[in-house]
Formats: sequence, structure tokens, C-alpha cells
Amino acid sequence: MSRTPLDTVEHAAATPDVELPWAELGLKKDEYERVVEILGRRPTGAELAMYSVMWSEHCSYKSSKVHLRQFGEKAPHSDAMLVGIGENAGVVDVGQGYAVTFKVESHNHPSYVEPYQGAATGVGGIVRDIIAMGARPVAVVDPLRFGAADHPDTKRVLPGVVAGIGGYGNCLGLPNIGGEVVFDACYQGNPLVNAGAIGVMRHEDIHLAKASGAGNKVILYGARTGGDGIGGASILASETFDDAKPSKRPAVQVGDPFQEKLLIECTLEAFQEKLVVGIQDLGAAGLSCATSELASNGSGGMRVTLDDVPLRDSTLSPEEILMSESQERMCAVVEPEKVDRFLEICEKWDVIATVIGEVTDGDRLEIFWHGGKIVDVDPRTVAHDGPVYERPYARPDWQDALQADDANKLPRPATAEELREQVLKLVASPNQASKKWITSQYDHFVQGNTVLAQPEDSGMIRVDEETGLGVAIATDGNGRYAKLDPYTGAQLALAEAYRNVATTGAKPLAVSDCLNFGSPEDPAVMWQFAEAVRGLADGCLQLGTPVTGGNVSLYNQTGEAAIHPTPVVAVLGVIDDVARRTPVAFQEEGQLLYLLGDTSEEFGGSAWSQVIHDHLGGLPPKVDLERERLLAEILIAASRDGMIDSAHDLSDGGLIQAVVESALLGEKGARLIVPDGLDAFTFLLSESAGRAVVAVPRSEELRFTDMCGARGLPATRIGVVDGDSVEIQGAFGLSLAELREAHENTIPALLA
Amino acid sequence: MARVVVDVMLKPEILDPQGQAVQRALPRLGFEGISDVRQGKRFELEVEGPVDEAALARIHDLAESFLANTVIEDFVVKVEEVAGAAE
Amino acid sequence: MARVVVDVMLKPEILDPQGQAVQRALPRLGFEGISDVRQGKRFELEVEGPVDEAALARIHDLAESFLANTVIEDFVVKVEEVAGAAE
Amino acid sequence: MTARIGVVTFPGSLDDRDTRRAITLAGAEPVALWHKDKDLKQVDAVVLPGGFSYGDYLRAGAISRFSPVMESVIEQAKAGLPVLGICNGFQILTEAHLLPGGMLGNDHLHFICRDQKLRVENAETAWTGDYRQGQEIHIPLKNMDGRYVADEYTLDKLEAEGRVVFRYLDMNPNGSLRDIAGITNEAGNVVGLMPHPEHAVEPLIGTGRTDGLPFFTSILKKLVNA
Ligand SMILES: Nc1ncnc2c1ncn2[C@@H]1O[C@H](COP(=O)(O)OP(=O)(O)O)[C@@H](O)[C@H]1O
Ligand SMILES: [Mg+2]
Repeated sequence: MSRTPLDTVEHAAATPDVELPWAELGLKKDEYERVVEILGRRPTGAELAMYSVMWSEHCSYKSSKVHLRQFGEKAPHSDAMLVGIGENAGVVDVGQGYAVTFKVESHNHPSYVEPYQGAATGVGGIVRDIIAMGARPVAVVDPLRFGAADHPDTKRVLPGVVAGIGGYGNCLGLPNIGGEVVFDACYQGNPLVNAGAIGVMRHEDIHLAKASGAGNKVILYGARTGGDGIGGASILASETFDDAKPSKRPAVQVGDPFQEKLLIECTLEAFQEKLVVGIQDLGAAGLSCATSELASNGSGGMRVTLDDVPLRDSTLSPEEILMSESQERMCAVVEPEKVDRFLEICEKWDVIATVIGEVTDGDRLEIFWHGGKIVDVDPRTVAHDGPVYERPYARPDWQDALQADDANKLPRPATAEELREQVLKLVASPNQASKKWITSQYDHFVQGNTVLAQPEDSGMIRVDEETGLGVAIATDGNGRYAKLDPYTGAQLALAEAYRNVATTGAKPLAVSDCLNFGSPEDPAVMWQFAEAVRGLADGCLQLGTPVTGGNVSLYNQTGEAAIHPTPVVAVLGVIDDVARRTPVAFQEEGQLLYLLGDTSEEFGGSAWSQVIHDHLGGLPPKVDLERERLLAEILIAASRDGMIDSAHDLSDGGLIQAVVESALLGEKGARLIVPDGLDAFTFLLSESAGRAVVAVPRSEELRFTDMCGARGLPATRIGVVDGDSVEIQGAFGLSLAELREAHENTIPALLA
Repeated sequence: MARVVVDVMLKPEILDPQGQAVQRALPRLGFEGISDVRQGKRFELEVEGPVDEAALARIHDLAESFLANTVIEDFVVKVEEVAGAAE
Repeated sequence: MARVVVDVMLKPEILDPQGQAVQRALPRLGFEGISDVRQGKRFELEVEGPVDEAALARIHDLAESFLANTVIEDFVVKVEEVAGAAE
Repeated sequence: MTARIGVVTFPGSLDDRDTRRAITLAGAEPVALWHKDKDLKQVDAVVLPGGFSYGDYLRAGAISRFSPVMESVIEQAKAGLPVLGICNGFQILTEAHLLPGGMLGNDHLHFICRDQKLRVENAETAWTGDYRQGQEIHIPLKNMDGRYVADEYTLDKLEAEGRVVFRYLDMNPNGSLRDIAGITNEAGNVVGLMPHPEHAVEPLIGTGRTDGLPFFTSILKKLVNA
């Protein structure tokens, strides 16, 4: 194989006129010129590879950064926050010396191309973020969005995605404890595969991604590096530097969960023996990202010999090695005298580990290949000084018309019989139907600490076996609401996740998010994004739950058509004793059902408007975060003091959906009475926020209503747990058998 | 009746964790001298009627659209006379 | 260097749901005239050194003890010259 | 006096820690065993836990079966050491031919996680003494390759000798022949089953049932009374 001379730093300085394919690598002209300006010369091919991936939208957040700053600027004070935005994942104090780290990420596009592997590697990536903080991963969640349920491509994408998430997460031994499945035609060519993970550690075990201490060794461990995900770098390698080589590089990365499981165990063992100074997972932008971030967050520089990277494919060029996104790799910084022990642990777990470089006292990141220096940069310029765009944004001109198309004016059922039919149709509609066919493909029990898993309002994991300390997590997002009003829509997502956590008895502490939007180059999309971020930041400030980290996924669109703006919000909560958790299922006949909160006519973006009228218009439900906070306090107090035996938050599908779910899960029916001042339709189907239904043992009724009264939370007695049907007094009844069939057969019929 | 076999293998540049795991186990089992193992799928299709060009073309389509995931896999279609012999 | 292929198939009397799933999907995909589908595994072993009888005997042992579980599977060992040609 | 029960960790084992917790809850002493060690540390019994050892690559249990620890387990099991294989452990036991038959992918081709109803068909093995014959219990099931198969002769023999230890009730979750969920060897010291008793030992956790605890109390009693 013939090769032009190695493009070293010297060579680059001596050949200023060599043209590099910066445009093919996704850089804009002015971005390339910035690189030249920073370096004072043209970049080498390897440097160009690094800058181009690190300055990509995905890695640099160049379109979103200016807005995301609000999460920091408006962050509420929180004693719980131990590590904030900017690290691999945020860390929250949950008491008793424990800290919890959690984060949600997207793997949308890869999952459309290859559903199984795309989704699987999405789980793999988020879990490595958690390990990199020093934590043992304890659970995963998976908020998902697909095209229309009956679209043929959904039958390709959904089963693959679900099998991939399960295949990877199950094999890692991580219980899947929550998520979402939403169908909407707007996600047809752009399914959203978000994956979240939670990890637990002791405070003293928190690790950060930084390389300090000159002389410390940089160890790459895990899978060998192959040609995965380096489409761009192949251009660089084949066209400019080595025409002879076939640029046959896989666009799809294949995950190896077994390798990742070994990576988890050996990393945790190394942490336990305090062998690690700094650590970083290899995700997007692979070694480029890991080395530049480790170096720029530390005190010194770093020198790396790329020849020492173990390869799966010996034909890889140095540029490709730097950009490769091969999965299941980590990079650790280890003091020289601890290197042997570190390598020993890796060997114990059959994990390949190699010293590839060391920390220097300089402030440069230098990378060598075949004896030549091919990278010599200030790592900060790669990792942190990427371009920042103030993209233009503007409220789209169709927004007014959309909001004026009021869903409250849609024709409503005229008779009790018609209302009954609509309820049945709603309960059976793909978005409201049971997701058991999906969630039963996930292990909920592994690790033996699962207190609550789907279909509960939030997943809950026991953290300490002695004290019963636990954490809860819920993820929510409603693209329909956000489309009608992105500011309110983001707050509704936050409110729902917050409420879901509180409904199970846990106190909401912190937030992570995954912001899924269309193209930032469209001012309308950019406005949706800006509004959603502003809404979420304002909401978090008001609720006192800081954003600890998250992820942005842009360009989710096909041609001109963007997905609904879809901010997905994850709320993490803590519960002192998991024995006090509140489940969704009705527990005992005779218990009294109370509706907490206010109900008004709110049908904009509702499930009813979608299922019955295929309509999206008007305004989403109003948000009252003070009310959400009060509701949460009541739910938590009631759980702690044993005043309620079950609870379910109200969200899409309204009250009837919640009652049906509690009834089916508990195998006990309910008799409901329409409260004064409400009609049956609004009572059953409105989607007013800030509400929950609780089941109160008769012995606790007085204590419970007194508490609500004293705190000023409306609590309306709406019925009783009873029988084997759901009866709406004076209107209609539906047997549990009929409801079960409607609720549970839809998804298997579509997908099995 | 004829048997058509479709062999589906991961593309060479795609990671094959299964093959790797098998290969790594070999020395422990006392097997040396095998430098690489790849694991793929084998489909045996029993075809009614003659396996002519048209039939093979259709099976090729089937392999391409359904049996193999051509994003990550290659495939080969072969005719195998069923010689009555058990394997 | 030579390639030895080991094909492993479920014994005929054992239900093969994967093969059945493929077969059931065929009419939907517009394929007729395939009376049975079985799905098995294909291992490609790159053997260093000559593939003589001794080597083949060893690979046969390997297949019998490891690559196939003969309680439920049958296997066939074949030598395939690697003709430099990509598949 | 208590019993020491070893729990083997293979690379990719997932339920080893949970199994040790279950053993502790039952009042016995768990002993961690490592796949690369032949040494069984003189334990009184061994559990091969659930998980995806070696990623379930090749076949579930096929690679682990050749580990050093298994050499000792196979040898001592033949000499009477009580061995329980749960899920992946059951798969390893069939691969090691300590139990007859084999495990294949679920007939519906999906991973399945559910609270499974079972009937105890044999309450006389080393691991089931604390159950009643015919008792109906619920134990979580979670696997990809849970379909038990064997030839007719073997199945008939298992039935005739009372070596079917557990049978799936209400629904067959994976296509196992004759609804078999667990079996034992001729001597009754080696038991394998697909469901996970170690995930049904605490009232608050998982499904909230404790129907799996008798596995661990059974063996403890047997060993202590021995
Ligand atoms: N993809 C998924 N993975 C895991 N759990 C899921 C998934 N989709 C839905 N769930 C679970 O199903 C239950 C119902 O979901 P959903 O109706 O979205 O809840 P809610 O409306 O209360 O947020 C929740 O427990 C949720 O965590
Ligand atoms: Mg909920």
C-alpha cells in the first residue's frame, strides 16, 4: 500500500497550501479558518479530524449552547447538587452518604437506520456515562417515540428498538424501570430513542473526567478500536491521504453488551481500590473526545502514542483511530505506581487494557503516530472553544392559527352510550393502551432492588438494604402539548415527571432532559427550542429542581417536516424508606377515591382530541407549578404517614385512564360519582394538570382530608374501590374484563 | 424438491462479538491455530418446483430484503441438491 | 491459510421457531413455493497451517464438543478455499 | 451451625449478588466462587446463578461450561454435592450434561420477564424440601433462551422418575416441552430451573412475593441436618 508522507505537524507547517476536505467533514469555511487561526498553520489531517468531530453539532452543542446556559443561570439553589452540568452526568446527594447520578441521552438517528443496534448502543453509551462518574449503574429507562402505530415501518423499527434496548440492558444486568412509548405520525422517519440510566455511589467515590498529575498514565481499556462510525474520517483518509485504500467503513456500530458488563465490573473494582485519578468514557468522537476532554479539564497536557491503541482493523489510519466510535471503551488516568494493579484487574475481567500515553506538565495535547507528531493542540480549543451560534429564531406564522383551532370546541359525545364508546376507544388506543408487550421484554428484577417498575408512575430502586433508602425516576414528554406551546409544553413535561415521582412517595430532587427537535437552521424550530428551554429552566427554578445534565438531539426531520418539539424530562426523587412507596394498583375494596386538584375543560392536545377527532389545536393544559409542588407535598406526606394505599397521577387520557389502570392492575373495580359542577365528559377526559387520584382507607379519611384542607389542596371524593367493573354513576359501566381486553390487546395485535 | 441455502454473515468490517467470544474460548479448550472465527446464520429453504433462474432471483430478493440485514450483513445464495442423505 | 466452515442446524425433530417465523412471513412478502425454512448457524474458522486430515479431525472434535450441542443440534464440517474473492 | 453455599461468578453473571443476598436471608453463609478458580473453598453446596455468562454467545452456558470452576463442580456434583442452576445456571448444567436435554430460544423469539406461576412437582430434591408436593408458587421468570427440549425418551424417563421438579402453570412462557420449568438429576442433588427464586425472597422487592425463599431454606435444613 502506498502512502503519501505522514501528515505531521512539521509537514503541515511546511505545506501550508495543501487543501484539506474540511467541508466533507462537516466544517463550515469560517470554522475551518478558525482552526487555522488557532493553530497558526493549517491543521494536520489528524487535527482536522479532531476539530471536525468535536465541533460538530452533536459534540459542541453549537446551536443550543446559548439557550442551555439558562439551566445554569436560572438554577435553583439546591443542597443536593454535588456535580452539575458539564460532567458526564450530574450527581445528586440523596442522603446517608449516597450520591446518585443520572442522565438521558438520545440515539435517534442510528436507531432508524438499524433499530436493534442503534438502540442497543444507545443504552451502552448512557451506561458508560454513569460508570465514568464512579457509580454502579442500577437501572435504565427508555422514553421512545415512533411513527403511527399502524404504519408498516413502525413494525420494523419498534420491535428492533425494543429488542435492542432489552438485549443490551438485560445482558448488562440493569433493571428497566420506566420509560414511555408514544406513537405519532410526526415521528415516522425520525423515531426518538432516548435512553436514561441511574447510578449509585458513595460521596467519596465521585470521579471526574480530568487528567492531572504529570507522569500519570493514560490507559485505554475495553474493546479494540475498529472502523465504526467514521464515515467522515474515511473521506479524509482515503481521498487525501491514501487513495489506494477502500473506504469501506461501517456506518452502523454493533454493540457488545458482554464486553460492557466486563467494563462495568473492572471499572468498579478499580474505583474501589482507588486506582483512578480521572476517567472518561468513549462515546461520540471516540478518542478525540476522550483525550481532549481529559486533557482540557486537567491541570497539564497530555501525550498519546496512537500506535499503542489496540485495533480490530489494522488498516485504520490515525485519523480514523481518533474518530472511531467503537463501543465499549473507556479511558482512565492512573498514577504510575498503580498502573500494574489496574492492568491486573483488567486482566482478571479479560478486558484488554493498554497504556497509550501520559499526562505532561505542558498544556498541549500531543499525539504521535509512527514516530511523527500528528497532533499538537491546546486541548481546550478542541473540547470547549467550539463555535457558538446565535441561530435566528422566530415564532412560526402558523402558531396563531394552530392555537386558535380550539379543541374545546370539538363535538363531544351526545349520550352516555357515546361517551362509553369513546372511553373504550381511548383506553384501547395505541398511546393509552398497555405497553406490557414491550416492557415484558425488559428485565425488571435483576439486582434484586426493584421496588417499583413499569407500569408504576415512577420506577423505584432500593439503594440501601438496611435503611430502605431509595430513589425514584420518571420520564415524561408530550410533543403534542409542546407543539401547541413549546414553553408550556416543556413545563408540562417537567410537571408530569415531577408529579409521577411524588405520586409514588418520593421527593423530587433534580432533573435531566433530552431535547428532541427538528433542524436548528429553521427559525421556527429554533424558536420551539428556545421556548422549550426557557420553559424548562423557569419551571426548574420554580420547583427547586436543578437540571443536572441532559442531551440535545437536533435535525430530527424529514425534508421540511420536523417532528413535534419533544422535550423529554426525567425527574429523580428520593424516598427515605421504600417500604412507604405508593403503588398505582387499587389495594382494597371499600377504600375511598379522592381526586386531588382542579379540573377544568382542557382538551387542547389531549388524547381525546387525537383519538376521537384526529385533531391537534388550541392550547395545552395550563401549568401551575405552585400547585404541582403542593400536590407533591401532600402525596409524599400521605405516603409517609400511611394515609393512602394507592395513587395514580392524571395525565394523557385524563381521570378515566388513571382509574382504569389502577383497577386493572389491582384487579378491583371502582364506582365513580361525577362531582358537582362538572359534566361527566370533562370529569373523565379533561387533561388538566396538577391532579392525582388516591385511594384512602376509611380509617384515614378524616386525617387525609384535614391535611388537604389545611394546606389548601382541593380534594374531592369521587367514589370507592369496589366490584369488578368501573361504573360511572348515572352514566355507564365497563367490566374489568372488557376494559382489560381493550387495554391489553392493542399493542400485541399491532406488533406481535 | 431442492434445497436452497442462504448464508448470512456480518460484513467483515462489523464487530462480531459472538465469533470473538468463541475464538477467545478456543485456547482454553486446547485448540490452537485458528486465527479468526466469525459466526453467521444459515437458512435452509426447501423449494417446491424447479430452482431455475427466476426462482433464484426471487430468493436473492428475499435474502436481501428479509433474511439478511444488508446494513450490517452480507449473504450468499447457494443451491444444494438434497441427496436424501441425512447430515 | 484456509477457511473451514462448520454448519450447525437444529435436529430435524426440534421445533425451529425462527425458521417458522421466516416461513410465516413469506406469503406476506409475496413469496410462494417455499415449503420449509430452517435457521441454523454458520461458523467460519480461519485455520493457520495446512488443513489436513488431522486438522479436520480436530475441528470435528471442536464442533462436536463446543460449536454444536449434539443433544439438540447436528453439524457438518466443510473446507472452503478462500479464493481472495469477496462474497 | 450453618451451611456454606458457594455462588459462582462467571463473566457476565448478573444475579450472583442477589443469590448471595437470598442465601444470607435464609440464614446460610454465602461464599463467592470465581470461574477461573478450580477451588470450591469446601462449600457445602453450589449455586450457578442467572445472567448472560459470556453474553450467551454461541449458546447460553456453552462457554462457561468449560471454565475451571466447572471442572470441580462437575466432579463434585457427580459425587453428591448439591448444585442449583438458576436460568443461565440451568443452561450451564445442561451444557455440562449434569442435567439432560438442552435449552433453546423462547418459541416467541422475545426476551420475557414475568411473574410466573409454577407447580412444585417434586418436593424431595435437595433444593425443594421446604415446598409441599403440588404446591403452586409464583416466581419471576426472565430469559431469552428458556425453552427446554429433550427427546421423547428422555422426557418420558424424567416424568417416570419424578425428575420434573417444576412445571409452568396457566401459560407456557417459552415453549418448553411438557411445560417443564425445572428438572433434577437421578440423585436429586442437582436441580436446574429457569425462573429466579432469588428474586422472590423479600416482600418489598420485585413482585413482592417470597415464594423463592424455600429454595434456600431447604438446602440449609438439609445440610445442617445432614
Ligand atoms: N419504553 C418503556 N420502557 C419502560 N417502561 C415504559 C416504557 N413505556 C412505558 N413505560 C411504563 O409504562 C407506564 C405507563 O406509561 P405512561 O402512560 O407513559 O405513564 P405516565 O402517563 O404516567 O407517564 C409507566 O410506568 C412507564 O414507565
Ligand atoms: Mg403517570
